[in-house]
Amino acid sequence: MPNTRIRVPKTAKAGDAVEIRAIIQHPMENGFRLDSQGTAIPVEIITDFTCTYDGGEVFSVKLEPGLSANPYFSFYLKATKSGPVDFRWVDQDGTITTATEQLDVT
Amino acid sequence: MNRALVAILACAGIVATFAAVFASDQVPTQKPISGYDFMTTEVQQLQDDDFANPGLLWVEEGQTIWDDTKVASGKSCASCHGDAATAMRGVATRYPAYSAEADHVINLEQQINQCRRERQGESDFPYESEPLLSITALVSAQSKGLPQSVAIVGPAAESFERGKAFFYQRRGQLNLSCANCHEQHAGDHLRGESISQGQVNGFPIYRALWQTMGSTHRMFAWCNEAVRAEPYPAGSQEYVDLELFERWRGQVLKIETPAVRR
Amino acid sequence: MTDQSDSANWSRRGVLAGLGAGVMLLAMPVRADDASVAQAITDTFGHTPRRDGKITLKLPPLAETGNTVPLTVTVDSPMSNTERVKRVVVFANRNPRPLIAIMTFGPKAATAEFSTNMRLSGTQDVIAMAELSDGSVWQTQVRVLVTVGACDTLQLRY
Amino acid sequence: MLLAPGMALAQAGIAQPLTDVPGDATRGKAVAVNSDLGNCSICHHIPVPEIPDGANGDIGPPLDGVGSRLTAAELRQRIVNPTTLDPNTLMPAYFATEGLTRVQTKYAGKTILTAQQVEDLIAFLLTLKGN
Repeated sequence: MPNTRIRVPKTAKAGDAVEIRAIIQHPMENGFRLDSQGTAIPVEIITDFTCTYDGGEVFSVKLEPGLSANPYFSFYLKATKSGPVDFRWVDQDGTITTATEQLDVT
Repeated sequence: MNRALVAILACAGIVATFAAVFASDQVPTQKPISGYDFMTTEVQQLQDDDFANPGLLWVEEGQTIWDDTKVASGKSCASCHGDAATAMRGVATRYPAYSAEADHVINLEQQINQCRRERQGESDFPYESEPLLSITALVSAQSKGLPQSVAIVGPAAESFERGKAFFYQRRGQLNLSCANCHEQHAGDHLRGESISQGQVNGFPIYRALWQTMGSTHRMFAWCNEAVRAEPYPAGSQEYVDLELFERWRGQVLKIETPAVRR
Repeated sequence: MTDQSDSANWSRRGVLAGLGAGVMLLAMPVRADDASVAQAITDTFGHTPRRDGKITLKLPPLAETGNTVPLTVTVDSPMSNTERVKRVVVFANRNPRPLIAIMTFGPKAATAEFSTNMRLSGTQDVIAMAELSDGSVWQTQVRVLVTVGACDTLQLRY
Repeated sequence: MLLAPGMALAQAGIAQPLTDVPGDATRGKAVAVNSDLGNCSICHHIPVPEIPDGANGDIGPPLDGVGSRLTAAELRQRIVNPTTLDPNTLMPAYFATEGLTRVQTKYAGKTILTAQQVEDLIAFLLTLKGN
């Protein structure tokens, strides 16, 4: 499973806009690079990223090869109640990578 | 230094002492400046971001390797060394260094592989492989903020002199030495791109051009090919010698691993 | 050498203010000036009329390699239950594949803002379009100068 | 005097063209700009719209007006092998193969430019007039 890093604050006040950050180790091979034999390396990318919390979606992305290697996103979640913030990445080969972090809302 | 004087001193039987003094009296020809200072603001910010710096993914992978007991000896790096954060603090500042076991100067990657062979009963991680980059990044990152301080005297002196000669040797179809660009023209521009001093205090680096981590030796090979010179293999003694000279040349610069470069 | 100390905070407004200083990033009228980006936009938004505004695009004025270009998009929206940004789509008009990514803001999003890193194959316009909950589509674009690296002919091999 | 041969050469340059076909300035411009060929803009400013300001190097002197400063013979010498003028110059020899160290195999024994490319480049540089 690829390495991921996520950042969710430990605590937040209800109603706060909370910054969320996520990164996954992935080459996002764009199909335009050549190997040492001069052959194009096929496209190999993460296609989907989703962040969910408190029964709903926060932010999701349909990724294309135009995003950089090791795709990174930051965005803002609206804190409503304590619970897990869940992250999910889908590789084009179907591999699913997940991560989760607890957010305590006071 | 007067060659005749060297000969006389050698005849007097104090050559070893003299060599040590001679080497340690050397000073870099210019004030060292980190590659960081030649980068655009965006690149600097990516390096400084303790979350988004992509090199940290390799550092974290390195931590997994550090703790991995699934090796022939059953002993992880941590089994002998303990916590990397304390045990490895300052270690990267001293490499490349003379190894009595190898009887020549080796770099950090080679020291790690030596440990792997002798303590873990495993074969080497191949040069430039993800695990070697990761564990090297982890160990180097523990010295972040500490100045490079390699020894160039005693048994390392010959390696240092070879590395220095390499740095000043013109090579390739374009007939350029490292020094031609990185010493004589640091701060000037090749096309739109500023030329750095070619300092190595941030390696392994996350290089935007490569879109991944790379070692000093990958960078040396890349530069050699840029001047259309036949590169040496990663891990070759030529590049270890050059790395030693480079680390000494940037002696006061602080380790930045994992640095981000364009 | 251009002073890039403010580049990370470069906004459309900053760009316009900076023009007199000879900065190499230009805000220009939106124009889908080539067939593939026009097609990509139509594929995503159909023929919904698009209006300029509401979006702030932060990009560096100059990127030394196009491989990691930081991008922040902010859409002016209260993000209330009734007035929201549904999605933001980013294009680069000269990339071989102009569609960069489609971002969707769910009910738990606090603001219509995100940051990521994108690839640019050369100097070109980055276009962001936002579709709001009322169905309207807004757009903004900025030009980014991508300098060619000194030894770029090695790029494929390495 | 040691410098005499070099100085004489500096004054004379290389008068004899390298080919029978006269240089073509249009092709020469491509040689100057293309990074796989002359790649002149890596070190020099070239006043052509293809290279925006800030995208050229500043290691060597600007080539603006070089066609008014130097003759074809002088340009030819500087392109063929500038070390005949200044042994310490950083500028590569574009039409010489001697005295090089550890040239990459695929370039070994080859010149950076062909004789015709050198002539084309000279024709282009001579169009850069002015002060």
